[in-house]
Amino acid sequence: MNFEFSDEQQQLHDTVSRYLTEQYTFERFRAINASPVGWDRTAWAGLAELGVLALNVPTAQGGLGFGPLETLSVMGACGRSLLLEPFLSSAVIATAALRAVDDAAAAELLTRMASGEAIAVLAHYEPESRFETQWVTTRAKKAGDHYLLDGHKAVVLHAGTADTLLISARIAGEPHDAKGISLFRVPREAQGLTLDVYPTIDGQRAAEVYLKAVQVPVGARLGEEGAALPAIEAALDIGLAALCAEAVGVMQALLDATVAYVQSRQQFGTAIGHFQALQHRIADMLIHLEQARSMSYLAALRCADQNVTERRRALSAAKALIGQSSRFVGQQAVQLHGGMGMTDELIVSHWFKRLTAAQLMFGDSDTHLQRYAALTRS
Amino acid sequence: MNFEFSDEQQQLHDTVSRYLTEQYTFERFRAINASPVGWDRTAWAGLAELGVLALNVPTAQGGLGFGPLETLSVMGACGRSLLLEPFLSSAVIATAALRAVDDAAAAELLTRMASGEAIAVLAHYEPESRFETQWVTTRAKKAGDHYLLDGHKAVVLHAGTADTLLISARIAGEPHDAKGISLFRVPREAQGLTLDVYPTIDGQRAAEVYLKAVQVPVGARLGEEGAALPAIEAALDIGLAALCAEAVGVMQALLDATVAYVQSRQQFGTAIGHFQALQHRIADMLIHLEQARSMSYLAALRCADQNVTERRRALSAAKALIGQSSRFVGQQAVQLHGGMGMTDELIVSHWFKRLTAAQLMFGDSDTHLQRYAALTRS
Amino acid sequence: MRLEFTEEEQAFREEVRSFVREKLPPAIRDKVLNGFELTRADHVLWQRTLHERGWGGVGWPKAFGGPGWNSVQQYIFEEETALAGAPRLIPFGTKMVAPVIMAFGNAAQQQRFLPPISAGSEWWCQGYSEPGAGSDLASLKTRATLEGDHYVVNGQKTWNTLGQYADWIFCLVRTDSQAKPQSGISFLLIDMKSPGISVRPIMLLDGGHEVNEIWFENVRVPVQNRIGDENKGWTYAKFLLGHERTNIAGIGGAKRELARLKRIAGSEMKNRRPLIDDPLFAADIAQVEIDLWALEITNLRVLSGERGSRTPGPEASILKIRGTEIAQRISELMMRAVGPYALPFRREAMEAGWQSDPARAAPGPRYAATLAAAYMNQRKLSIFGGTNEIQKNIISKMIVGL
Amino acid sequence: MRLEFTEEEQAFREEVRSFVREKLPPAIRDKVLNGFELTRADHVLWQRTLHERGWGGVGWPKAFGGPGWNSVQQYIFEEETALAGAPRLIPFGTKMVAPVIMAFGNAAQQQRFLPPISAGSEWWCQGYSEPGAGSDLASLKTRATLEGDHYVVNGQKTWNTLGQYADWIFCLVRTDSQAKPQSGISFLLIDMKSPGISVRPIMLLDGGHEVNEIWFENVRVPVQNRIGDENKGWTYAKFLLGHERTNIAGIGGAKRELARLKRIAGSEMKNRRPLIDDPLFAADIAQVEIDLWALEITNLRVLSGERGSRTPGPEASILKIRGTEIAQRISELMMRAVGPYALPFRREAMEAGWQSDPARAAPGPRYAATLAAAYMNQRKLSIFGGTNEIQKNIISKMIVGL
Repeated sequence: MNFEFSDEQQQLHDTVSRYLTEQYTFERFRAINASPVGWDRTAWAGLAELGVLALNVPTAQGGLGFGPLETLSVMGACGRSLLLEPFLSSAVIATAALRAVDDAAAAELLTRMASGEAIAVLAHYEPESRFETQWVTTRAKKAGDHYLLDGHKAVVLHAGTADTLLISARIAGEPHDAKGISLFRVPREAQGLTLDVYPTIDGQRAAEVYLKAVQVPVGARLGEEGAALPAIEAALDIGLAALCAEAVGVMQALLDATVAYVQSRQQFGTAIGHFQALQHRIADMLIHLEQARSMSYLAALRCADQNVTERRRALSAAKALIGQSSRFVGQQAVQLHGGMGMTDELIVSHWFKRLTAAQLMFGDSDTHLQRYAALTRS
Repeated sequence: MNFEFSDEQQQLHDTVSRYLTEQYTFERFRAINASPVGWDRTAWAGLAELGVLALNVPTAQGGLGFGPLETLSVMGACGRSLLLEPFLSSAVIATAALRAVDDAAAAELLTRMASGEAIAVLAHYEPESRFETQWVTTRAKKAGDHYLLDGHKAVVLHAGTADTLLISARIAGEPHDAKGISLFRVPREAQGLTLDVYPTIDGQRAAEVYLKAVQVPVGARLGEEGAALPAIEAALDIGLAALCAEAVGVMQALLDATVAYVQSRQQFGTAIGHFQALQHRIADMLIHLEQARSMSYLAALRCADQNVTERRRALSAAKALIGQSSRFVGQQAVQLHGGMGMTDELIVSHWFKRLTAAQLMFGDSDTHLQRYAALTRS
Repeated sequence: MRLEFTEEEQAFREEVRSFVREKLPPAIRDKVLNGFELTRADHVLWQRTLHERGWGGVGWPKAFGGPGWNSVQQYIFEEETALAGAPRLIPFGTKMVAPVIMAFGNAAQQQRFLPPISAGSEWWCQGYSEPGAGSDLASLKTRATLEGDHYVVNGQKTWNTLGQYADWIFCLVRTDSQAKPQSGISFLLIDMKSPGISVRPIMLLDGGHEVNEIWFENVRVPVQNRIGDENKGWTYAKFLLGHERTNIAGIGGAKRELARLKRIAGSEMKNRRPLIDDPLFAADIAQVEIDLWALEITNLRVLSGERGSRTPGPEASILKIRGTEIAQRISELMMRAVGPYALPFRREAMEAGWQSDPARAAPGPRYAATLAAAYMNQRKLSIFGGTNEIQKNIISKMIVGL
Repeated sequence: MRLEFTEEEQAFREEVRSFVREKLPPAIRDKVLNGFELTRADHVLWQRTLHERGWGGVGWPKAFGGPGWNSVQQYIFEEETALAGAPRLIPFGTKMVAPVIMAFGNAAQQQRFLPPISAGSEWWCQGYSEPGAGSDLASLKTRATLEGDHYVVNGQKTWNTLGQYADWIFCLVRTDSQAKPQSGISFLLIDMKSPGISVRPIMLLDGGHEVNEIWFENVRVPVQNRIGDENKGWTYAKFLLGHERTNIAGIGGAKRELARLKRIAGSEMKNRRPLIDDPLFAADIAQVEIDLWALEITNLRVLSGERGSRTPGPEASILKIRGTEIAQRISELMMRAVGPYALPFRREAMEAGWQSDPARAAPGPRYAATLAAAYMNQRKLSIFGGTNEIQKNIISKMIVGL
């Protein structure tokens, strides 16, 4: 039982924190956010240079072969700096999916992702899935040496940024069957693939992905036919843990900013930090934050567990609690900043938006509370 | 739209408040509570003299023919004084049940109840009903000119105090059928009837009522055979509204006591009422109290409504909210009193206990929240 | 004690209801019922429509051209118009400066300023808060120096709502810097076209432009635009802040939004059942509906106590706290109801017509587009108009007596 | 980073577990697992059992006859014994006065007082709070005047826990009334049999007698029973208050009670289904279980940071607040779980054997009898040991720096 980072993890954390603090300032974030594409190749190259993009890539594919704890060690800094680049989508989630399918085609892509050359994202959820991972209506029909894909993938993070989409499609079965789902490697420029790209509430980019008779070779299928759901779920679970760690980083940033603000803001002849009601509110924020931090550790330690029930219990517990903490810390940080907390010019409002988005992604607190209850009872 | 008491109601309120404040002091409460029977005939006679026991009895039976609003106007004072006598059980609930069955046998009893001579209580809930009003397993078998009753009634308030029990029993059907339930007037001394009397957490007296081949004449049946459920539910609903009003009276008393306490209690060289965190807590208590008061009015105004769905929606809304307010105000009053709030010698702990009991009676907040949701959706 | 309104009041409610049914433009109603943004023109059109009916001066006595409603009628009016999807009244003219002008202005000021407010031909905004003077309003620094028959105003106001649309601004300015903070303040009416005024937008977190900073640089204001006495402005300011309380709980708007929440939760699916049947979400909806019911009755109790008289008590703080908490909760539940489709955030989607652009297929249902922005925007409710923390100070001091 | 304990730690856990399995009397276990009251004899028996195993001085170094555990071992010991249904350790001897005697007492005091604590042959209680000095402990008024080689003590202590069982009391007394409040306090050990001591019970709202007022009337205390220097008592008092933090979150006890809650909710029926399957109740249980999980990891983080060292930080305040909130919540859910059968309240039902009286058939299930009393009793958790409000003051001052 120990909660220290290893030397390697600590070094990774320090390197990325330093890099982002220096290079990825709030001004730069705003500039990137205001740009049409909403991400920055130089920043991405910088991350590649630090080796961060290779973090989760196996050593055989030129990566560092690390896992969730190393991811945890950098996600807080990504949150604090409001990183807009597809680190979570590509270097964590898509990388985990490719690792899990264990396939030659996947290996080649991973090598290019490790260097930052390629960006891939997982396109799985659909308009009606609402975080039910088995819900897939997108269809893949085999026709000779290729597949034809038809369907609609919803709110795919960084789909417009990626050059490769990892698209889940059903080869057999009903929309909610666990079996019969395959994962396909599809170039973003593929014929019949259209994207409607938009910003999300926190300034990331996402897209609706429409597939109309998109033709891919048989070799674009990753792993065995119809058996991709475990890999997809493994990737989503690893992503969920990373998102939890990011949220904790944002909460810490909001708490720090709030403490600084109430210490400096004068009203009624004194710093408002002297008012006990605000002091207690801030104590409550800290309590929430520390419970959230504990659960982000749990999520990182359990997200790659082979025992799926135990893994999901831990992840649902973490997501439920971190969603609640995010709500409280985010809302109170804005409240204690008064009107200033609502302005676009203060980073506080952007952290609040990132936390709000994180609450909604991968299922909200109630969804995970229910999932936890169901998993615990059975 | 108007929330004033009529002159008559106001007078009733003032009379009862004055009487209880003067006659039913905390010391007297403690003495009665410590006595073996847990109620006081003199106090009961005093209430009879004021006419309070005749409040809900029709004028034809020598009563005042009043209703829920007049009941509301006195319940707050009953709560504040922690009245241990069976006003709610007999003069409100049993009276309402007898009124609702509209029967000669009922009329005779009502007359004696109006004068304080007779005390009757409704014995309806059973060990497994958990506030499901239709759940009746107690059986009534007709045999010639009498019925034989067998069963077990649970946590019957003031059963040991009453001379007459109004016992529901099933003549036909399954335990949860709405039809087939009759109500019987049974003397407490009836052969085969045993009571296990005990105090409740707030010092009232209640009992388990066991029926073993209790023989009652056919004339003891109130109303038509098998059709008593509506009368029972009407009585329980009127009782629920009265309980809500009582809880509001207790909350007001707790708030007043807490304000007085924090104004006088010195710590760190100042009255603790100067600490902003406590001031805001007290503001929150007041907000809860006022919302609860509003809902107690709603409950009183709707509890006798002929439209059962509307009636129950209003009552469930009121009970859910007042349960939540009671929890908050009760817990915080104790908390702000510190250790003193937990001592038997301070009335605060007794108010807290009364509020805790009120939360549990007739179904807790979650039960009513669910019932409200179900009634509102349909 | 009764919940039902009197027959006259019910008749009045019918009158309002049929008026709105007839006169509220459907395009505006659609925007309000679905949470899309209103333009200046929408607001002005509605104000003019009210004015034509003789209802331009909501809350005004007949002597000043108002409908002369009592507070119950005004409550009914606000509730019915909100429920039916009418724009909320922009309060700065009708409900803020007008009562001050009526109570403390002179006849010339009343004749000059009141009619255009009622007619919707002059838009007013408010110059109260300053960067260093928010909750602690009396510490304001904008100063006005008398030079001949003009004040010369210098300083900065902030959190000015919709000043970009305004023709006039009412301002608190410091006219005596030697006196105690409250005693050196005057109340000025200033033409927004005056040289030296600049309006700078403050962009909010939802991408919207609804507040501004306003800078005054040697702005000349005729002395006859001062309300009442010099250095007595704090009295008028407090009158103003204490005045508009009829709609502070926002019952009508909350009922309308709750109905929207239920529509959305009825459309969304969770585990292949309507979300509204999910036990936890159903309990969340039931809870907020019950809370709103309790607040509505509390509001009616306050109104009933006020009938005839017009002195709003500190009970307004209770209504403000609960009203804003409930509104925030409803908007949060709406956002949560749409799940992943709360994430897309196109600024243009805040406008009702955005989907008519065929190049942009909707990401998700039309009702989802504005919900995250609304949730974030609604955080202001517990901050503006006296933070909810300040309201609790008021309650503990004035009601509880601490 | 890992959650698993080391192999040695796991082996130690097994050792504790099998010890408790073997040595804890079943009658005591049944009382603890079902929330019935323990007698003085139960506590003493358990303390003696521990002592025989060499574990009488939980938290003590070997030099003083303790087992010499580090904080992780102590945590494991507390968790395992709590889970298995052992009585909680009465802290006043082992965990409060003993560390003070070890750190600041002289050799004679150490030899005289420590062994009987470990052996369970002397029961200690605490004389800290006074009627006017609760959260503001330093304002205490009980005074001790030196007369020859004795102090003469006069005054009143309150909220004294289980003093009716005690052989000794450790007291804070004022020995210099001229100095600043904190600088005139001394720390005395007083024999409860001394003439002039009277113990008056304070009855609590659950009918239980667990706290007392203690009156001192010219009580003579040998000067050699003073710990450390005269007027330095505040230093020792703070040391004591800061010391016992290993079990402040009460994880083991909370897990045991949560399991009881689930057993009860599995037995109770609602709408003809087990209550544990009711969606709202299931969510309530899941929520508190998740909250407890988060607190457990937070506690482990604090422990892990402390490994080796022994300086408890203000993090203890977080553990105290959440630990008491969670314990209160579990007891509240248990009470709610049994519905109407939470209402019956027989004082004798707090004792495990009460149902063996055949004259009293049980009203409701056996497990229901103690739940309302426990819920009410548990309100103390957020009050005693520094109210949760005081803990928030500490957090905001020490951690956040406000």
